[in-house]
Amino acid sequence: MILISDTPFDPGEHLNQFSKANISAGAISSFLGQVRNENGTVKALELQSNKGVTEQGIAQAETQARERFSLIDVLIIHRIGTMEIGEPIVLVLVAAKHRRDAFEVCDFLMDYLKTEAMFWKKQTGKTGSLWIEPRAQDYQDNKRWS
Amino acid sequence: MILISDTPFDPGEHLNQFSKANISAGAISSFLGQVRNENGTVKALELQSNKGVTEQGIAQAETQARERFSLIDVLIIHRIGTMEIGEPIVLVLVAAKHRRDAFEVCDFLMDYLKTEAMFWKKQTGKTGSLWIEPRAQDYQDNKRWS
Amino acid sequence: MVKILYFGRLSERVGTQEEHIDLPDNIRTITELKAWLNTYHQLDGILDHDTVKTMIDQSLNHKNSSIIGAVEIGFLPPVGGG
Amino acid sequence: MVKILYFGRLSERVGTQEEHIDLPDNIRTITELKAWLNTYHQLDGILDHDTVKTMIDQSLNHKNSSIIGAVEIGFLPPVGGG
Repeated sequence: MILISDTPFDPGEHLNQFSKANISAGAISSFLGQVRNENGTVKALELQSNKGVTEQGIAQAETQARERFSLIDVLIIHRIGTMEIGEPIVLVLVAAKHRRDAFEVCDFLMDYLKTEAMFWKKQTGKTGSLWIEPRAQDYQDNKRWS
Repeated sequence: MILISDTPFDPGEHLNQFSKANISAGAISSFLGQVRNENGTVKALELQSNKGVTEQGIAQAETQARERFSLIDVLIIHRIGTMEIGEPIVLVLVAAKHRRDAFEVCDFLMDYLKTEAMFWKKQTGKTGSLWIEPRAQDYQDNKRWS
Repeated sequence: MVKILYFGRLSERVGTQEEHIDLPDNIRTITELKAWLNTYHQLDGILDHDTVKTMIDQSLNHKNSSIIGAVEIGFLPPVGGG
Repeated sequence: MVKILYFGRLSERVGTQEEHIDLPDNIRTITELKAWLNTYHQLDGILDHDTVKTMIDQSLNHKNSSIIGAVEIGFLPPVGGG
């Protein structure tokens, strides 16, 4: 399932619901990305998406993950709008029978979200605003799967 | 931090506390292992540990992870005693600045926990009890780090 | 009347995320539209970068497609979430 | 009087996780202790497997160490948590 939310979400609550909903899964991996406190240099993060293509693209990545790995369930939650320090940006939850698949799918989906998902990210700090695009490392990570 | 607990714990609550305690971390990876429902073949799981060497060994693995990767914080919670279907067995939480370190440390610590940590695991099902030892795949996974 | 969407730094440069424009009849392709918007908004060619993708009626589009009949056209700089 | 701990399947085979034994004076090493326990509990050599490790006073021990003065000795089959 894919949720794009313009209000804050509770990662722990989602982890508990997801694990209870998947008791045939022995392994639940997760990744939580949150707005990092960089000693005051970052004050807020703003994310844009496009209702249609953003969800469509993530759904395609989920389909690829299901074809490629043995997995039971996936939940992807991604914030849009304005976020402050400490607020969750993204949560990926993966349920699988065994841990190797759970880890790899989480990693695979995060690489997609960082480099291909249709989000635009603006960071506001002491010295103004900056649109953040993927780092070279992100593109390199994403190439591991192709 | 390492917690060996003989009573159930709440994974979501720990994830939320841990992420709030580490707002300098942009990336929180986690792994949750729970007692899997195998269509009734497994009824309960019982884990033994040894107060001294079990915690000592996990602490050494955490130290290795800190030397090897760039990480901010780790929390490892492991159940002992008798657990029923759906109950959490193990939770590993890793906070790092970037996601690659967070993923790798979670993976590294789980390989340690599966093959070297001083736990003994008995599975009780329809056809009696069985002591579970690591699978060949677990030993192979663990070799990746040496 | 066509709806034009700008994302990320393009929205900041143009000054809006969304506008509705009555295009002249001779603007029939993405390339013609980019040239027209470039003059109209004084964009210094920022829509012409290879990294800027286009979307026509919610479908991603990497070539110089026709925009005849399109209801919505979007311009997308490099993306990244997470 | 020494405390002997058995873990995992060894505890099931011996019938206890912990026992306190007054060992004869001539039992001074891990190897001698294993042999003595093998007879005492009728263990069919299960303590002799390469995969069974020993622990003396909470320290893991892979060789045939002396047990003189030891307070606690543990026998550990292959482990696995998670």
